[in-house]
Amino acid sequence: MADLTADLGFIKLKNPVIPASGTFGYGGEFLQFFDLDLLGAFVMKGVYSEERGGNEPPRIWETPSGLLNSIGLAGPGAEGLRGIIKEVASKTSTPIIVNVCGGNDEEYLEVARVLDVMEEVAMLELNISCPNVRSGGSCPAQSPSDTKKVVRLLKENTKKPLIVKLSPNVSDVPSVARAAEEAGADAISVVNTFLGLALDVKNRKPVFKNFFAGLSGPAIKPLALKIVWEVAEAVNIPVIGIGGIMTGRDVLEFILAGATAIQTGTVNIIEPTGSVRIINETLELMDELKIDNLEEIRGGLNI
Amino acid sequence: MADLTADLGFIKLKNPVIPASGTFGYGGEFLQFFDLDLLGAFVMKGVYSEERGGNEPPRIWETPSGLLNSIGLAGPGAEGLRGIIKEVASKTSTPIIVNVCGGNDEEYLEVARVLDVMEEVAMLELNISCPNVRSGGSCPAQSPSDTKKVVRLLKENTKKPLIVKLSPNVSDVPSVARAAEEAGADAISVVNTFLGLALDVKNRKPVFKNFFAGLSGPAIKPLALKIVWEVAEAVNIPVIGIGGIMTGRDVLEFILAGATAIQTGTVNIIEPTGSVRIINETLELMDELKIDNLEEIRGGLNI
Amino acid sequence: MKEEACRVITNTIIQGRYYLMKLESSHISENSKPGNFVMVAVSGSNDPLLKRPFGIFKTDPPYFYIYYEVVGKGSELLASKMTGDLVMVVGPLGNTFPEYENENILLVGGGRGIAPLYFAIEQYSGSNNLSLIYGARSKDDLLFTEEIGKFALKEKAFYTDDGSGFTKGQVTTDIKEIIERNGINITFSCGPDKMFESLNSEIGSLGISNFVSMEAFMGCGFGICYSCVVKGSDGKYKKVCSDGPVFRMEEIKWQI
Amino acid sequence: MKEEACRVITNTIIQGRYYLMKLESSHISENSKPGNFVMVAVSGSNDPLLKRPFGIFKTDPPYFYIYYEVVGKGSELLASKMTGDLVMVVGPLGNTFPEYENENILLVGGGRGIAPLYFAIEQYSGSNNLSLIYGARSKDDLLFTEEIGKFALKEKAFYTDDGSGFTKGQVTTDIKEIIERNGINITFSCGPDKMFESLNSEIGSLGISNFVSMEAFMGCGFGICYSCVVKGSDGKYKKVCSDGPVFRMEEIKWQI
Ligand SMILES: Cc1cc2nc3c(=O)[nH]c(=O)nc-3n(C[C@H](O)[C@H](O)[C@H](O)COP(=O)(O)OP(=O)(O)OC[C@H]3O[C@@H](n4cnc5c(N)ncnc54)[C@H](O)[C@@H]3O)c2cc1C
Ligand SMILES: Cc1cc2nc3c(=O)[nH]c(=O)nc-3n(C[C@H](O)[C@H](O)[C@H](O)COP(=O)(O)OP(=O)(O)OC[C@H]3O[C@@H](n4cnc5c(N)ncnc54)[C@H](O)[C@@H]3O)c2cc1C
Ligand SMILES: Cc1cc2nc3c(=O)[nH]c(=O)nc-3n(C[C@H](O)[C@H](O)[C@H](O)COP(=O)(O)O)c2cc1C
Ligand SMILES: Cc1cc2nc3c(=O)[nH]c(=O)nc-3n(C[C@H](O)[C@H](O)[C@H](O)COP(=O)(O)O)c2cc1C
Ligand code: FES
Ligand code: FES
Repeated sequence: MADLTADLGFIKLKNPVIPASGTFGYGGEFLQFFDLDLLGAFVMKGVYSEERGGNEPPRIWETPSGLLNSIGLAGPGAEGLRGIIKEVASKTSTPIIVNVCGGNDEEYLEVARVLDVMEEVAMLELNISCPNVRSGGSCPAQSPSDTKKVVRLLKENTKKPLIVKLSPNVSDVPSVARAAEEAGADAISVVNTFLGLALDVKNRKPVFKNFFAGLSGPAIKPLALKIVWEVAEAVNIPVIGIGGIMTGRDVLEFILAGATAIQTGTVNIIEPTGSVRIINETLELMDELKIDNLEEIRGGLNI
Repeated sequence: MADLTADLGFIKLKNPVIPASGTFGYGGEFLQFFDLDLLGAFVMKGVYSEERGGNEPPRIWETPSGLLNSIGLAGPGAEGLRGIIKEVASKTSTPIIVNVCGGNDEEYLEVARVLDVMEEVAMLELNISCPNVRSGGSCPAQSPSDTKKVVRLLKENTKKPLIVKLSPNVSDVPSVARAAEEAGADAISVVNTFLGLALDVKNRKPVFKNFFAGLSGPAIKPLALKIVWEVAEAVNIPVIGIGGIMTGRDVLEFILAGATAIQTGTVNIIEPTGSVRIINETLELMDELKIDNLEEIRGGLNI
Repeated sequence: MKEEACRVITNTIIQGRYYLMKLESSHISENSKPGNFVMVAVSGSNDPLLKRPFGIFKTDPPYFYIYYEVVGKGSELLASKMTGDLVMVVGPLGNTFPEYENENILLVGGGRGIAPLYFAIEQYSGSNNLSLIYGARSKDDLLFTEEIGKFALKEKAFYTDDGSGFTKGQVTTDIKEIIERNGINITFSCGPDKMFESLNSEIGSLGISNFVSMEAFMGCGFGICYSCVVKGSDGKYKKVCSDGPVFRMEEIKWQI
Repeated sequence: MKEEACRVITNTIIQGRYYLMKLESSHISENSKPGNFVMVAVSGSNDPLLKRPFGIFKTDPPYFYIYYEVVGKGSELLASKMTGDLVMVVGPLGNTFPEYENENILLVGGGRGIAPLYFAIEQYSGSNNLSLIYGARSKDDLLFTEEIGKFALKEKAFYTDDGSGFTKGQVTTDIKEIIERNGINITFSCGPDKMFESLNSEIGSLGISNFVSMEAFMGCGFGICYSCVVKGSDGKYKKVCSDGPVFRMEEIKWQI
């Protein structure tokens, strides 16, 4: 039977499947469906410093094979998250990743500091991609230099491994990835959602109060796979591939594109046991294709 | 009954539905399905100066609600196209748009000149977005200044109205659109396909010989609608919206986003009478929503 | 709460656009109470992507029923399922109407909102004195009146907006009299938001306990996507799927 | 050539993964000849997006049949269609095997490639002397042998790769003898590309007329997307859907 281990260098995961931020709640909600120990790791819903209510509904919209969301990062704030983390950590030994959000560099740091000191937290994921901002708004992942600044700030002030999560909505994702790497990021996760628009013809209005929203799900897979390949070519740190992953075959495609591990997003929302199915399918497909371990195919395209 | 007229300024179309380049052959192939006079206009498959065989197969790949293509602009060359145009023009009075391709500015001009002198051609569409180039390759739509140069060259040397078709695979589509406008473009059509990747896990190879391919179809609609809105905000010339349009409701969404007319792409491939269905649905939906004409809602978002 | 492939036993038109689907699941049929709902996969493909929420209409272990109106592409696909087909279902989800004994409870149903109320009648009519107000657009949208007739209800009143078949009016038309006449101290209601708003202005301040079972756009149905929120009277958002779908009327911030 | 919603009359398993679907369409059933194919919508949604190509197996106006193997998600969805369902179909598409009279024609079918050849037997066995070679992986993949038995064929030879049920071997095993024995001057074949390649090396230079009916990934099926190309012996790409699917063997550039 194939070896599913995914070695990020700073941590070895039992398998490469990591439910993504915002699509897995705080983990505990899934205990009723399966044992969290089955997962490679999981990422908690993004957290800001203070408690937030999130955006006015509607917050999601269905598109062909895709999902637009504008949740607005509702959540309990960094301090509030501590108790939630302790609770779920008592029920699983799977590494917990927290998704660190911020309105500015100081807030990123504040959130990171609060969570960095918790032994229950295995890694921080810095969410510098803010898909739910109205055009004109800006966020660090928009520019390599801003990215470098915030990543460096966090690396200087925190001890946990730092994953930097990138947005696909920028001119040149590889250059932002390289900036993160230079500033000391331990891994890159990519992609966050693609900016899209939904309109309500009847009321001649945008569907979302925030106007744009973030597109996820199988619709974006070919676009995400391209970006993951580009980023993996551009950096030497591990890349965690994200975007429309629905099957074990998708997992292996992302690994083949150069990812060391992957995150499952929308699939968790529409199929609560989806990530476990995907782990099983990955294993079966590896056995079928006689792939002994992920490193054997990672980035191994015959071009 | 609602008025479907779409007024591009330099030409008035009987309705806003224009089958897009590469998805409608040379028009004549559809005569067996319906009367071409039903359409607002139609765009011929892209043409280079010389005859081209196109890319090695496979040339298409199905993705969730999307289609990746890497056809490679197979075609008869500009001279060869003349006869084809005459033939189909003899069977319809619907305006014919030719999609002008080129490897460099000179070739664009060469192709445009050959077709500009034909009375059967109503408009030229300059295809400066080249989705089927391996990463690293470049094309004019990548930069505002290159765009300005080639558009100006064509405007100075041709007489037909010039539509400039933009790629979504650039940092900042609105600034490219503005460059085209400044150089004299009569209209903007947007979007061409999004760059994506498909991998064959079994053979550890890219599916396409050209590596990347262009994603089209309903999967991209929310992304295309966003870009069309941004471009329509940025320029004063008419915008022709393209991307995943499958229904009359989609048409009105693009008009609401600011488009004056729209192009139907992938739908023509999978449903030969799709464009006619879409025209009918648009009319029905306008009647249902009591929209008298397209200008009434164009760009008319209550934000 | 489980995710499982359930076999379609029957899927039949009740009337017009209204269907009743009988599905097999020991887990769901044995663990559901009035108010609970399920998320149903309407296709095996990626389009439509989301499961759709439907209230549990009744149970008969190992079977349970959903009653649905065909309103869009998801419910249309559901209507095309045949006996023997397997559909993925997550459930039972959400909270339930509270359980009482020997109380005078009024059920208020608007349109297809009858689903969880029918289940409540079936489950609670033995142990409580139930009354029912049920309204819909027209007589073609007011279903199960015959089945409801088989249960012992203290009073039942049917209304249609257009007066077809039944008394012309809304569920609020005679509600105060009905509450008084039957000594009602508790209401369970389910219907469109507009109905809740009228109910709130009519009976919200009578000092009785009002429970509403709400609908919202849903992604997951089990509390993790934060998409199904409604504004609470405390100004905070509540998740309809996991904080609800049943709320005390005063917990919600109504428009009117 | 038309695009229309066709009613499914029956859709039955022939054996294992092989299905026969009977559809209603006056236009297609009256205008199809052996070699023609149809593009069939396997779902009403955007996923899967593309129609799938299937050869016409036989016609019986106003009905026509397709015979298909379940190999992926599209054909699986097709297998789930029921009597009475409507499926969108474009057809008839492509060119056909040439029509001859009083010739000695050999039909060579590999696997599910029997579809257009069965149609050819039915249509041409009265007017020509037909022989048949038909091979498949195992006896479970070699279908319609009984139906084929009802037609007057000069010679028929069945092969399976694993020797189950029939002679162990490939369609090329005895082909030269069969050609000689029956005075064959024309062949019609349909099967996987590998079979064509073996055929080409075995009989490509015998000086007889060989026609092959090919498969390719298809987008549109009617010549406008340029996706279904195969390399011709002149170095130019040919569209399988509209230049074919039937080609003279020497028009195509074979690998071996
Ligand atoms: C807790 C709960 C219980 C429900 N119980 C029933 C029931 O018993 N019987 C019944 O007929 N209907 C019920 N509904 C409504 C039902 O879920 C919608 O009618 C159905 O989802 C519409 O899907 P569609 O694809 O046919 O329509 P479309 O309009 O095509 O759906 C498009 C999108 O809107 C969402 N959507 C549309 N209307 C609603 C709605 N009213 N509520 C939530 N999401 C919606 C869909 O999920 C989908 O994402 C319930 C809804 C909720 C939240
Ligand atoms: C002219 C022609 C006639 C055919 N006649 C028959 C027939 O009579 N009976 C039969 O069983 N099959 C026939 N086929 C093959 C049939 O079209 C494929 O088996 C079917 O499309 C597979 O679809 P799927 O979704 O089940 O498989 P998937 O593998 O899931 O399909 C994925 C994609 O690949 C394409 N694809 C996969 N295999 C093929 C193939 N061999 N040829 C073309 N496209 C393919 C599909 O269109 C789709 O886009 C024919 C093909 C062609 C081109
Ligand atoms: C409802 C929803 C909420 C999300 N919230 C977050 C978040 O809080 N932080 C974050 O970094 N990404 C968030 N994302 C993005 C996902 O983590 C993931 O990057 C994206 O959905 C792409 O993956 P997918 O196509 O598999 O869904 C969210 C996505 C969805 C659909
Ligand atoms: C098979 C195929 C071929 C195409 N060829 C061309 C082309 O020659 N020139 C061009 O400008 N665009 C070409 N396009 C892009 C379309 O014209 C259109 O911009 C794109 O498909 C997006 O629209 P859609 O989502 O409706 O398909 C092609 C698209 C497809 C799918
Ligand atoms: S539907 Fe996901 S939280 Fe309620
Ligand atoms: S399938 Fe489109 S050209 Fe042949």
